[in-house]
Amino acid sequence: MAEEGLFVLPGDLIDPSFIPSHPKKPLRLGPGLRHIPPNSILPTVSGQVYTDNRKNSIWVEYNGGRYVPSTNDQVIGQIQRSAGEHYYVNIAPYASNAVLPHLAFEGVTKKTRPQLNPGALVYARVALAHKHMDVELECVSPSTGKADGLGPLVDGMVFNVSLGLARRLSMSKKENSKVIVLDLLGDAGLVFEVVVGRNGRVWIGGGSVADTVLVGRALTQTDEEDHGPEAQKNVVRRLLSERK
Amino acid sequence: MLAPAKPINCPLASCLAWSACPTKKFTNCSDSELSLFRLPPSAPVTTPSTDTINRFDLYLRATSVLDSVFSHSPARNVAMPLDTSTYSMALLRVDGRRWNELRRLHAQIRTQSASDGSSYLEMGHTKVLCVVTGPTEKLASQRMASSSSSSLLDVNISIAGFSSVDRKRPSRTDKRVSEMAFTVQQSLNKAVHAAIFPNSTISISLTVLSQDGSLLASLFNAATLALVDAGIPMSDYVTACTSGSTSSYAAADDAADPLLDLNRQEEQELPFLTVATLGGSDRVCALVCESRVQVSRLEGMLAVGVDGCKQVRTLLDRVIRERGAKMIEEGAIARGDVVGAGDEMDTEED
Amino acid sequence: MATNQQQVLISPAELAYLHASLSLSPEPIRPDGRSSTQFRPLVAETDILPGTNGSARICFADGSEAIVGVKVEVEKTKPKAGAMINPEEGKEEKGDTGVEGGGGFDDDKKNYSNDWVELAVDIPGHRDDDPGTAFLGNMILEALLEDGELVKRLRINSRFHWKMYLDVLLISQPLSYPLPLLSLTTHLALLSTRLPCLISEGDEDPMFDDDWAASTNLYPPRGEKSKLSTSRPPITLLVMSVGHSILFDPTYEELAVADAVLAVSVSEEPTKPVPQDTIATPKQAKDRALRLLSIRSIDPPSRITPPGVPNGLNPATNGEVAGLQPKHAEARTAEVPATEGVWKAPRGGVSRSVLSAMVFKALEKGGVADEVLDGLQGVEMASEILE
Amino acid sequence: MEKGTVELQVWHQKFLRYLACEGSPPAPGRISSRDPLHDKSSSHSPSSGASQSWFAIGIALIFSSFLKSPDKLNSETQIPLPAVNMPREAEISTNEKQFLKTALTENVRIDGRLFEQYRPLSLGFGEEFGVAEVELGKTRILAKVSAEVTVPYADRPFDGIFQIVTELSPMVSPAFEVNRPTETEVLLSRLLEKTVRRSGALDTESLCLMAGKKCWAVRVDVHVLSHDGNLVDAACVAVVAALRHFRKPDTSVEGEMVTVYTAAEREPTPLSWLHSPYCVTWSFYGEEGEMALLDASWKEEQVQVASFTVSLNRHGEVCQIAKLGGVAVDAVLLLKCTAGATVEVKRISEMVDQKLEEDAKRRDKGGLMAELRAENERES
Repeated sequence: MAEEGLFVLPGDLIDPSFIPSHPKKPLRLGPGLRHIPPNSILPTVSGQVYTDNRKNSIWVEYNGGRYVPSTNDQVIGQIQRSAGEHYYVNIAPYASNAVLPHLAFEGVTKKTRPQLNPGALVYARVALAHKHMDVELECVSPSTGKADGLGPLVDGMVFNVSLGLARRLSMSKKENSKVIVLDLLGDAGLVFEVVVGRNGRVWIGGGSVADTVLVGRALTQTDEEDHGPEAQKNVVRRLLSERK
Repeated sequence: MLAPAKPINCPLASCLAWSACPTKKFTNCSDSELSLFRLPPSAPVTTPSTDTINRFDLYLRATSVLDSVFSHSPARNVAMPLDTSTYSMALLRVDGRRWNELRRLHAQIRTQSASDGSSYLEMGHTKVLCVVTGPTEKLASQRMASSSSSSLLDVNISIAGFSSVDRKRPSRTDKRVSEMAFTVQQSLNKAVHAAIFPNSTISISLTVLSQDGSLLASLFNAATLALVDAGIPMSDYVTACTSGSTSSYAAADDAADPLLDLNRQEEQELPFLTVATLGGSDRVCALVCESRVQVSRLEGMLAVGVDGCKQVRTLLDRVIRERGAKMIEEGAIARGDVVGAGDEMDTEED
Repeated sequence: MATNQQQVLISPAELAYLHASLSLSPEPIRPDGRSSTQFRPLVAETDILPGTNGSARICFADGSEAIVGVKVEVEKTKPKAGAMINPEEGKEEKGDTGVEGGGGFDDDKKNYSNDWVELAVDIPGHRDDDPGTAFLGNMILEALLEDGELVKRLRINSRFHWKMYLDVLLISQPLSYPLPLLSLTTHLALLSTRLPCLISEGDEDPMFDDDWAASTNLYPPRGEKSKLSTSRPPITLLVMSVGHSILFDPTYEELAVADAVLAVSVSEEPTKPVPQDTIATPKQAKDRALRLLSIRSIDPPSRITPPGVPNGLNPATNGEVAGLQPKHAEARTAEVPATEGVWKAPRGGVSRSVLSAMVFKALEKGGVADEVLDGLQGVEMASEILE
Repeated sequence: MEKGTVELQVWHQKFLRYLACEGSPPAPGRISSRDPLHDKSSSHSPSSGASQSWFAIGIALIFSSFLKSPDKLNSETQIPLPAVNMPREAEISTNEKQFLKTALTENVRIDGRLFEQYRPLSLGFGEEFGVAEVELGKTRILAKVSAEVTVPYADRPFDGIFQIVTELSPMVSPAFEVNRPTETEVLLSRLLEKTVRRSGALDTESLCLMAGKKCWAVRVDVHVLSHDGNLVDAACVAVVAALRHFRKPDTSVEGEMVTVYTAAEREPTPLSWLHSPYCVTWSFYGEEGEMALLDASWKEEQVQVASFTVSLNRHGEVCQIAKLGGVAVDAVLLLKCTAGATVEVKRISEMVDQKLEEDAKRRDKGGLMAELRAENERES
């Protein structure tokens, strides 16, 4: 279970007592932290320090900035062009394109591969993220050969949210008790599907146009105004009343 | 609607002796080659002398006086045909035209053999040459630059230094010119069936040889003609003209006259706008106004402008048909080839 | 050849054929069947734009088209000290003084300046500060200013002069090197240029006759009485050589195999002003003496053409001479001895004898330059008759 | 690294070794057109003599930049620019385009606005005179006015100089480059120019201090801080508000002498302002552009088929109209939009007037009154 902690600025010293110390497991540093040998750990961004004693890990939760891909992130990308054996996919504005092999979809052969035109959206996992190489994506699990929900996204609308909200949305309910807007809307009887990309893009579809817009507005408002659970309830209530 | 759309040479212009320009051919040039430009012998456009300006003011005054008299006559209504028999000479414009008359519009297509399409167009003393090259494959550099806009057309306007009364050094970075190029490009882009030419570019280069008002409109008309000549499929002609109003922006006189096809002198004095419509319909591709005018004036000006575009379309259509007929006569194209095209155009007109 | 930077789209086999047929002696075979000194037909007209002081339009047979407009403005002459004086110009003045015979012009002879003429070239698709465009403009201007005759004509009095703006527009895409087209059009435009008639006298502020009909020609037609010498504006011709053949008015295909290309600027030697009482006969034009103003060598596009591959080295033909192939894997780019019928881009220079032959042929009496000048003068005369 | 560079780098290493008296002078290699992938090993391997090779790379880079000029290389050896290096304007996906279009046919805008509804418009002023910041939804514009005394243009000696400078810096989006105006920038600056300058909103004759010799040059710098559609309307409000907020130093002219007073010496004076024009932009959607939306956001702008900007002042005078191409729209609809714009302009106009008044009140707190009181005290 993650533990929420103090707020840090880049270069702040982190109290050593706060750093988890597991007898066997090595300490895992998450995003926003840097190890300066021999034994100091400094934050490189401003945000809240989170720790997980079970996994013996520590990271900084921050909101904003641009998306930096890391392996196993699930992202929503936009096809730019197709060349050779790959699609070139945009996963963050103004960043260089990621590469998605034509055959990295569930159960495809050269003949049955999906034909994606420039501008199409895909939900993909980051397979390789290395700062000296192009980011590689895949829409299939290499071990099981199953798509696990990854693949091209049809219709729907994309809303841009902050990276922090995208992260919190993709957490399990247990870990994330603060963003309840989607649950509230679901409870209210709206029908919609949500796909959250860690790169700050949320795809909403499946329902009527009006409902999709409503969900999108609720999310973006929650994000922009940084609403707590109570405020989120208000937002949802107001939007639902507008709907009627 | 308006009286028959017929080009009416303004009296001033018809006073001049219009003679074929001397052409001397070398060696074995065929005799059928005729001069491109049918222009009057050198009569330089001069700055309006104080004399003419005074006359212009007088005309304005005369109009405003007469307006009160005629304001209830049906002739004042934009949409009504003009009863020419009772038209007062006092209402004539500086160059002798009536309010709804176009200047002499002379146009030619296929003026240059090396290009895919070309045209030469005169609206009064405004003279524009247009050359179309393409469709050609998009160059790598163009593909990079315009991937987002993915425009089929590429419009270039060069205004010759000698085109205006005072010689002006042509400048590459003139924002006014690039705005005009953008306007022409964006308007024609929607009229051309761009989907037929993926990943291609059609370059339209326009050269302004002489300026006497209605510049943007002339650019539109010349580009349309050249595109037709180049055989680029379009949904219809994009034609343009200017319309103005005799009221200054401050004056709230309701009786002010709309005017059609302004010349340079009128453009300097009066508020005006440029309208481009698609195929002589009421649908406006481009509408550009750069002068101050009462918002109530707008409706009248727009109505006159749209109507002028219809007249211009008829004129351009005639130019193309005449040229087509001539080409059949000369055997440049087989009759069968054009019958289909002609039919298509007929149906469009209906 | 900067304005023709596009790759030559002719295959090595065609290039080889062209080169072989053009270098035949004594008379080369040109693709369009012309003789080596023959000009292609062209359409020319003058006085096309009433808004200018002089204008001309020429269409070449290949479809390229140019329009030149001339505008003049009155400008105050900078005082003597500040004026740029061309040394050669000074020399020529001395030679001319005797001829002009005290027409009241001698006082500020040296006050002429080359800044009085401004020339702008506009090539579609090229920026005006493109080196190719600037080079073209300078070559035309250089020839115009070389003999100093043009600026002399722009003088009004010791305090004022005409500032001349020449706008040279290429209307079509540059198909082949547009220099001769632009130069001939400029020549015609200058011949048709008219200046308002001066009615003020001496050094007072200039006053002009409003009547355009009273205007005078910048270059008075032959046979008209004039104080100025009978010089004409220069023309620039493109001459190319292939082997020992010398070709005029080369086409795009011919330029693609040129060994050397020269831009030769030629003008008429000014004859003595026509005496006041005798009326010149048109025959006099035939007696013109030509003089050379400038020569520029132009880098032909042939130098960047792709080389042909001899059959013996070509894997596609299974290498008839099998022995050569394995050794020369890089033979496509390597220097191989010239093989008959295989195209190889020209390297190195051209012999002096060929160069001088090119220039002489251009200047020959009754040669190409003569013929072109005659033709252009015909255009000018025709326009006057019709007026 | 470019192919040519690799070759040169190797050559330079050899050359440096030669300078250090090892072996014979190398022959400069011809630039080959080999596939760069095959050269990867040589370009990435930190070859012997690390310090030397860095130096060599430095030189090689300089050389390669010369060699890359197109005149020197024919197209065979020209290397296409890698596409990834160019910052590109973000594009909207096909899903979003489709959704926006269907939503509009169902009368829904993605931010829940009505078709003829503006986003909330807010206007703030800086501490200094002549600084205005406008927020229209997420679009933010800052305008700053400055003035200096200069020589007027020779052809208009009785006019001051008035300039509006727009710059879309890479701050808005990396796709904008400094000193290379994009289409958006050209259109924005032309529209502002036509709306504010050409319509004579500022009396330029009042900027003249001494005919032909001295005048005020007023310059408005428009900075786009963030771009979420409808730059024109927001920028126009910012420019007009900043100019009306601006106070230029007071001056006096005695003979040939112009004295410029500091704010402490004399109260700065406002510009001579004639009328306040505002832009209203409509976007059209649908096959024939039959749907008109006011104040489109960036995403909406990406799917519009035509746009129509009309500039008006509250007296109902049109200062400028620009429908620069796009799908042909019915003339009657354009007239309706113009009529709608007049209402909108009145609203904006009132808002700006009110904000200016509020700001004046805030600044005036005790201003004049305090001064008067001070004088009274001295007198008594």
